[in-house]
Amino acid sequence: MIGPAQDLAFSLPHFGPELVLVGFALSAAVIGAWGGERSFRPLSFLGIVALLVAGGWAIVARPDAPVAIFQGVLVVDGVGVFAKALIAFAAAATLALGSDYFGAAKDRRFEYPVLVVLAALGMFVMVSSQDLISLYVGVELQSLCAYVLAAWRRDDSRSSEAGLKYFVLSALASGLLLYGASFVYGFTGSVRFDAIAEAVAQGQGGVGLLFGLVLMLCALGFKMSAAPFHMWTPDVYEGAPTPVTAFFAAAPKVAAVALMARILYDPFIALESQWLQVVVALSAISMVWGSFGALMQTSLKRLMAYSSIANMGFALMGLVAGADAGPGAALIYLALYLPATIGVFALIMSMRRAGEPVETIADLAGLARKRPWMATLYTMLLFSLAGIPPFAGFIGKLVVFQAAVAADLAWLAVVGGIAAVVAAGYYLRILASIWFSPAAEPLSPASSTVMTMASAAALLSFPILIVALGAIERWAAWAIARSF
Amino acid sequence: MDIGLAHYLFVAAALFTIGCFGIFANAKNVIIILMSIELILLSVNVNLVAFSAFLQNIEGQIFAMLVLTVAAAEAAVGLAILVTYFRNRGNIAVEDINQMRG
Amino acid sequence: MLAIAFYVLAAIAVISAFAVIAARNPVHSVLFLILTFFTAAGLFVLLGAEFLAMLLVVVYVGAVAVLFLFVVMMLDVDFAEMKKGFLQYLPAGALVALVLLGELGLVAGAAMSVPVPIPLASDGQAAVTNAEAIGQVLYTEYLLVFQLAGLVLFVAMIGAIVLTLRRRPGVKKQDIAAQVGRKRSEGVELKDIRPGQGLG
Amino acid sequence: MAFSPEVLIVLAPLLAAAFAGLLQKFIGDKVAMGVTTASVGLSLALSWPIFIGFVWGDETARVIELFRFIDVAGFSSTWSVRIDTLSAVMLVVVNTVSFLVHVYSIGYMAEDPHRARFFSYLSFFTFSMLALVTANDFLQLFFGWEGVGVASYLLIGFWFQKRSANDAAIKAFVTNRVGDFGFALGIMAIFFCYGSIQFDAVFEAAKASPGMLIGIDNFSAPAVEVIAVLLFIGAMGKSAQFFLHVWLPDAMEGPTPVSALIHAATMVTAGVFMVCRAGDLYHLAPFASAVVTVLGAVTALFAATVGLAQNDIKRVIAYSTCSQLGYMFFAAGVGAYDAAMFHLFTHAFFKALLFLGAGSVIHGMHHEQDMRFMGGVRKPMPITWAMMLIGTFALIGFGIPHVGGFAGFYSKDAIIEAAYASHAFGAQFAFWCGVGAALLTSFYSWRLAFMTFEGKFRPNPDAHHDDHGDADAHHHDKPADGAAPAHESPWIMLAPLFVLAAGAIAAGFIFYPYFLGEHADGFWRHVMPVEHGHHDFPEWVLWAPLIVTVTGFLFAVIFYLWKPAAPKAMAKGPVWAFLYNKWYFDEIYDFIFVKGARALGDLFWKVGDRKLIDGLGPDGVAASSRFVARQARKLQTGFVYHYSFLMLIAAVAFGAYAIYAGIGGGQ
Amino acid sequence: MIAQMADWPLLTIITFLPAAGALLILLARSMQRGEDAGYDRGVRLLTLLVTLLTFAISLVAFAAFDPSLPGYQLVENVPWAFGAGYRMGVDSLAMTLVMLTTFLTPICILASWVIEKQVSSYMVLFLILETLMIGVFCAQDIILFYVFFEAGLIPMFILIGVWGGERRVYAAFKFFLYTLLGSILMLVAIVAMISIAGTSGIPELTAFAQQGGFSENIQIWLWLAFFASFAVKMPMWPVHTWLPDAHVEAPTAGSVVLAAILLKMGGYGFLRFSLPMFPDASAFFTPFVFVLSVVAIVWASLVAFRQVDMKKLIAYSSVAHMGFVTMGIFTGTIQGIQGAIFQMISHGIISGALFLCVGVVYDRAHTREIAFYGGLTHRMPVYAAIFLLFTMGNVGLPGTSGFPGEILTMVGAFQVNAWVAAAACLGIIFSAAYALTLYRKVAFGVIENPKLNTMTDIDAREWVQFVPLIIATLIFGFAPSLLLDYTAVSAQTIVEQFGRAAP
Repeated sequence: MIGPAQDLAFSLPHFGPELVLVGFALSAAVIGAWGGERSFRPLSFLGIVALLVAGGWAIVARPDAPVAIFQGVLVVDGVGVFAKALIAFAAAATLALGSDYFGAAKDRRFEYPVLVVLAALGMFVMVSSQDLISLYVGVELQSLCAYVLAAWRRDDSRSSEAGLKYFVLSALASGLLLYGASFVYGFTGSVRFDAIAEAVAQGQGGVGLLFGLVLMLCALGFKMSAAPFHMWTPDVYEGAPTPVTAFFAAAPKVAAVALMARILYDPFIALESQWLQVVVALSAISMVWGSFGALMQTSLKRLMAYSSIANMGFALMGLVAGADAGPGAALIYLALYLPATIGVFALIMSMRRAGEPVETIADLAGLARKRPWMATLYTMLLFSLAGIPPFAGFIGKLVVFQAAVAADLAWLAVVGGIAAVVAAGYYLRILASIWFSPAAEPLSPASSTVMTMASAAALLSFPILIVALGAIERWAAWAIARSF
Repeated sequence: MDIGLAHYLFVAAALFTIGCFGIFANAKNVIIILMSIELILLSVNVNLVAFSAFLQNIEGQIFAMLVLTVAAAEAAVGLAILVTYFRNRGNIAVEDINQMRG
Repeated sequence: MLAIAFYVLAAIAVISAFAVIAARNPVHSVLFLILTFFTAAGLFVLLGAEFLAMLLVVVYVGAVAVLFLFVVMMLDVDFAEMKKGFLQYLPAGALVALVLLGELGLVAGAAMSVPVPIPLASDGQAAVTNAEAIGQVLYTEYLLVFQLAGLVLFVAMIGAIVLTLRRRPGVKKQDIAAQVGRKRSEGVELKDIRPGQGLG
Repeated sequence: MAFSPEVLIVLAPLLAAAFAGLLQKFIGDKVAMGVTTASVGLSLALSWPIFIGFVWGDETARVIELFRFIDVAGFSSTWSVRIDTLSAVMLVVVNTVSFLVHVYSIGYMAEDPHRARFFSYLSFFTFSMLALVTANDFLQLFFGWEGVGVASYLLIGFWFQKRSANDAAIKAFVTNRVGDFGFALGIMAIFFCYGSIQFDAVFEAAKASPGMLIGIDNFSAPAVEVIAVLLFIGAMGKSAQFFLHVWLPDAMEGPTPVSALIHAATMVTAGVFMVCRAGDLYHLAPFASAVVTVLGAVTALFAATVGLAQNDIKRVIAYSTCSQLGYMFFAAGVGAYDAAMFHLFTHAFFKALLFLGAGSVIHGMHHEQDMRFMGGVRKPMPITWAMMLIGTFALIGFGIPHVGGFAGFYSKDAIIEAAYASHAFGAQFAFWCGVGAALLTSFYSWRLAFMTFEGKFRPNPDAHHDDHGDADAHHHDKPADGAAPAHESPWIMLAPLFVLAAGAIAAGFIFYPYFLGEHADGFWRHVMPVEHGHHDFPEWVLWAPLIVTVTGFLFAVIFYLWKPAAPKAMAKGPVWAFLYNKWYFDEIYDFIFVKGARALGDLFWKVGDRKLIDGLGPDGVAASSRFVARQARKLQTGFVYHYSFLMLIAAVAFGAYAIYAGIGGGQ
Repeated sequence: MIAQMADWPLLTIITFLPAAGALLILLARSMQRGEDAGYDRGVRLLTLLVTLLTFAISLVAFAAFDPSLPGYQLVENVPWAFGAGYRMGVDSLAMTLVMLTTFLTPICILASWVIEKQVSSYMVLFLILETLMIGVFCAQDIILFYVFFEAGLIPMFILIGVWGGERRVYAAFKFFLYTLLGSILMLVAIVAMISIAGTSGIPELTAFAQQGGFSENIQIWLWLAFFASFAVKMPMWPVHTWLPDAHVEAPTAGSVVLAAILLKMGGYGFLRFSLPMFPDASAFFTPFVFVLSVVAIVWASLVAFRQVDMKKLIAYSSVAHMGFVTMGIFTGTIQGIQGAIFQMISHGIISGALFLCVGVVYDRAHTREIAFYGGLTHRMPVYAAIFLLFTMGNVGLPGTSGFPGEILTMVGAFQVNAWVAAAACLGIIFSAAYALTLYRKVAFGVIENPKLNTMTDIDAREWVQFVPLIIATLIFGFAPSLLLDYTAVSAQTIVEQFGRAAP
């Protein structure tokens, strides 16, 4: 083993993206303390830059083979790079939305970019952790930021309630994670993934190990809001400020899915036949529950919450296909899901009538006539979420179906298909309101930020760019090939 | 009868169960829930330390230390959220935290 | 002897833990929580983890529990009665709790077969103290995690501040910098008063 | 595509119909009438030489093929004009009657605002009929078959503002479709059995393997019998045979020239033509032939009984048509295809004559069709009366054995004799039916003549003016001597009557030798499987028709000239009501089929589609989805403890699975 | 010129030209400020031009296509992602349906001239719909096929929902979700097929299946999944109930497209996938399909008989006619399949024309209730004549294009099971009953409703939209061989593919 100093020198360059984020967070805290509200927008902008730099750095500096850093506590590999890029992208979008939203709401607290960036850092650590301890710290770093963000509007009782609920339930989930991790540690004798993998491969651990793993999976299920650990999702999505909701709907899910993929296919690959059932169950329950739960919603944010639950079910379906295809399918699904969901939240965020934010489906009535372009964006994004071709979401569905079929779980794909039909039902309800209903009181015009982002998201979910999907596919394949 | 690893694990299990029970069978106020969470984390620590000791592996204790740290941070944030909530609603009765549902 | 100590500590820990959630007065709950921590620290000592035991007492009893107590006092919560719907829900909850306990117990029982020698650290003549051992690993292998834990606390700090600190518009505060930096133009206004019209 | 005069025969009416129909707005009625009439005249002029060539000359059977209609792996049909004796006979019948009806209609429809449309339809009908008779395969036959059906539909419903006309048109079409159901299946069976639908190929194949069986599941039957019966179902529909006759009387809602052309002389005989055309098949199918015989005989008698009781002048003639078609069928059924064709030939003349005469009466009587409100028409309309008289004589087949008579005499007696002579199943039954029907025919024919032309005029108590009767144009003061307030028809209407009357008188004895007599073999050129041997019949068989005819005449005289009160008394009896209501066929059919279809449609729609399929299917699923969704929402109570409880339950459940799998249960 | 054009990627051009037009309109709209009637007229004209141009280019493709050769022609192949390729190509079956689509779309645009509300959105959606419809028939990659197949739901959903009648929302949802449910099962099957065969090219899959690549057990499942999709799309009994609702509520052109082209995707699917790829399963399920087809014919005809809404009546008659198609397809005989193809084309023309006929009076009186009308011949003689022609076509009268399809499918069915043919043959009775009753109630009789006195006969635009359909109906009625010969090789190929694997 190399000494701490050499290790540090070796590791830090590979830790560049994270360092960028840390650097931003610390300096922003200082600047913000000095500048107060005035620094909100500049810091938001800087945060976006930092996140994009971090994401870009991760991609540019991607290694050809997994590189263990910090004494093997973290690893830099394909899945990690892929996930980091997505997380950075999502977080940057959140910052852009937040800058717009809180700027308009005269709630310009500079801590917002700091917390978002630190949450992203936590996720970066999550997705590259090779050790139960770093995993836990990463999870908690992003969770703590998330609690605060959920309760961000401290004068709004709904926001506080969202924060409280999220906190309590997430803490319970953390408890499960830790309890499970302690069993894993106890029954394999190490917190290191490589050591765990060795022990698992030798058949150590038995019931305790599996039990620990399942508890950890439950906790990760909670983080990605997979049913039946999803109950917090609708309430928190509804209560949290919309940009934060967009953040919740995007980045932590990538992190949780990537982390789950890593855990399952790296240390616990030998237990595949056992944990597969759990993942399948999570997937099936999520798809069905998410679809039915959303059907009768009137609030767009709650509806999107259920939609994200169902979509996580699909992502989990991707995970079942074995190490060659599974993580790739799930990641591709998320990569395609991410822009659409952020785009929709951007549009939801922009919904104001006479200055007051509104968020029910009925508020969209007649949008097609008043704001045809916005209606078109909604249409494209929602159909993408529903997985209707030619939009990108369809490719996601296709990929995870392929994964399920490859794993001889065609019935799961059928369940997913039926859930997708139900899900289409509620997406159509939104679209029906937009297109078919007579015009309600017109909404205030959306800001250019929102429109730009939603348009970009729609373009990303649009068929012409699907040609670029070849790139995504190759990239995902690359990511898998250079992991584990 | 010697005190073995399992004994400690049983204690941890009891604490964990009580913590969980405290969360979902609590009708009074949210502070109790926060305390239940602390109990759960404590049970985890007992587990980790016990394993660490019996495995002769210091990693468990490091893990437990970090859990302690994070638990403190969680407590701080949790109480901060609770305070905000109390300011908005004037009480912290668990039954009243259902403004959003459905 | 150790066994007796273990059983006593364990019993107190579990009972007081139950009291935490059963007590009607939240202040009592906090006190029971402190008791639980103390006994747990005792268990740690039995396991040879003196440093953690101390940490538990210092951090939890010294900081967290006091924080709890402080919040309980500050929020001045009334002692809510159990509601009716709750009682009929309790058996199901208890059942699930029991099943959970059973499962955990089963798994803990599985630990009996763990093929690891079971020396207690306090029995052995360890070359280094517990705190040293932790330090050696913590500052080398887990340096990064240690730093990240710092960030976690940083987040907690920011979070607590951002959620609770606010400037109320009605409260007057002394701002020394503003007092010192006061300029003449802000304090004195010259008015040209015409005869017979007054200052109106 | 080979073009020749024969092709022009068929196409000329089509072109004229299209011209008149499409451009009626621009060319005006006169041009439309002229063009269509001229086109049919052209066809007529081209078809007579062919017929004469077959009768006296040395015309040969031939087929002119135009272009492919359908050709799918043996199921091939080519648009063609097949010229042989059979089609030549039909060509002259169709073209002659059609031309005369065109001419007649110029007068009859003179006041109709939609004359151009009418003539277009007439020409279109002519085209379809010509396509039918010149078909060289079953599919073109079917084309013509359906084409005449639709033309008939259009013409029956020509006065489209009349609800009854529309209903009658639909009834005609749908009833015909019932027959087509059989016909179409017959075509399918033919192709299935013989691999072709070309006439010659099919007949060759049928002759080559007469014992072929057609098997459906566990049931098998001689193929040719099945085919023949199916084809006959088609013929039943088109030729208004028993069970499927109900549309023909109602079809009298159409303008009278239409009745003459379509529902007397040509279209309704298509069934007979088809059976004769497929004579090679029926020849091999004794069972099917027996079916034809019996049904034909029953129709002959049945229609005659109903004809006794009708008051509408056209309906009487319609039932007589039905009855005469019965004769033709049982002739074909007993194998006397030549007799059937001959009767078809003669019948065309005298039945068209009768109809056009009746039309003349109706025209003269300002669209009064009910014979109870006629009487005494002879005086104002002497020419019409004379023509009708000729028609009546021809219809009842008046003639003296070994001497001669009207056209009907030759053909009808030949049929009755053929039935008597045949040893086929049902032939004797047919013979007696034929004789009985002859009696009734005579009676109702004279009844018609007497009620219309003789006696005193009986005005309609609640006289209404038909929409097309222009009340102001003709004001006749009621003549004092009891004659009807009618006027003779214009010459353009009478001229066709003369031609037809000539046919009704002379067609029989001129063409008897060729159709049935000594020149028959040369004439038919073996287009149908008939042996023209000479039979010796007992004298009574030869005389029986004459005797019953005279008897019928006497009865008619007694009832309608001497004792007019007697029929009125009889009209109150149940037998009369039974006959008057046409054996209650319409009521029964209405109850079973029309109401049944409605009820079934409602059942399928309101119960099947709405309640069952939609209720259990999309709507039900949607409703239950919404229900499930609402329940799911109720689970989302908003309470933290519920959420955490559920999380723990799930964790416990997964944990239980882990323990189960961990101890080896999952392996 | 044409010879040169044959080398172009014609199918891609035909497919995406309408979409390009849509893009153009969208761009123009983003320049547009405020309401302007001239702008709407420009959009209409542009759309018409684009669709006409598409038709013209499809004629070039038609000329470049040699129907006497088996296999696919005008093939284009570009690699894509996820194992799928962008592959286009047509055989004569697909070419025919492409022609039908490009032929009917300009007529639909003409029929949409009366649309006043959100014109540019309407035209954009219609153009996109055309792209997707053509794409379905051209796609040579099964995933690409699916993309086009399902994407067509989107514009149709909005077209029904925005420009439809009173219950349009219900109808749009029913249409979308019903067909989606069917097709999503097909998607699972497609994925399974690709995973078994290792290719997503339709010709390769067919070849793989022909070599016995799919075991009979698997075929059964795959067949059922495909059936779920195509049966709903056709629609077959008992999954037909979305059709009357969708038809009734859709705007005129929407109904036309729905009846004329979208329904054909089901039949196309059966011919392209079910028969060649799962021959054993198809043979196994033939009796099942026969029963459903016959029930559809009888049931839908009787239900049509009782309808009070013109469009609903025609919709039910479509169900009955599609029953002939499914019956013909699954006979596996050359007559049956040729008849089915012919019936699809003919039904496209005739039912499309009938919906246009309904549209004509709907535009004037704004109701589709049969009882409202009566005696239209007095006011609208030309209209009545045209309506009559298409009614007769609907009845399956020889001489119109409605006849050859019906008779051929029945001839085909007779060879397999005479009872099926006999039962289907009942349809020719019922169709006469309901179609003529409708016609009588609408066109005949006297005008009793005073509101009808102001009805005017069809105008020049309506003339233009009917004339091509009249010509097509009559040409295919008198010379069906033109079409039958064209599709003969394709049909023969399918028969062989079906027959080779069948015992």
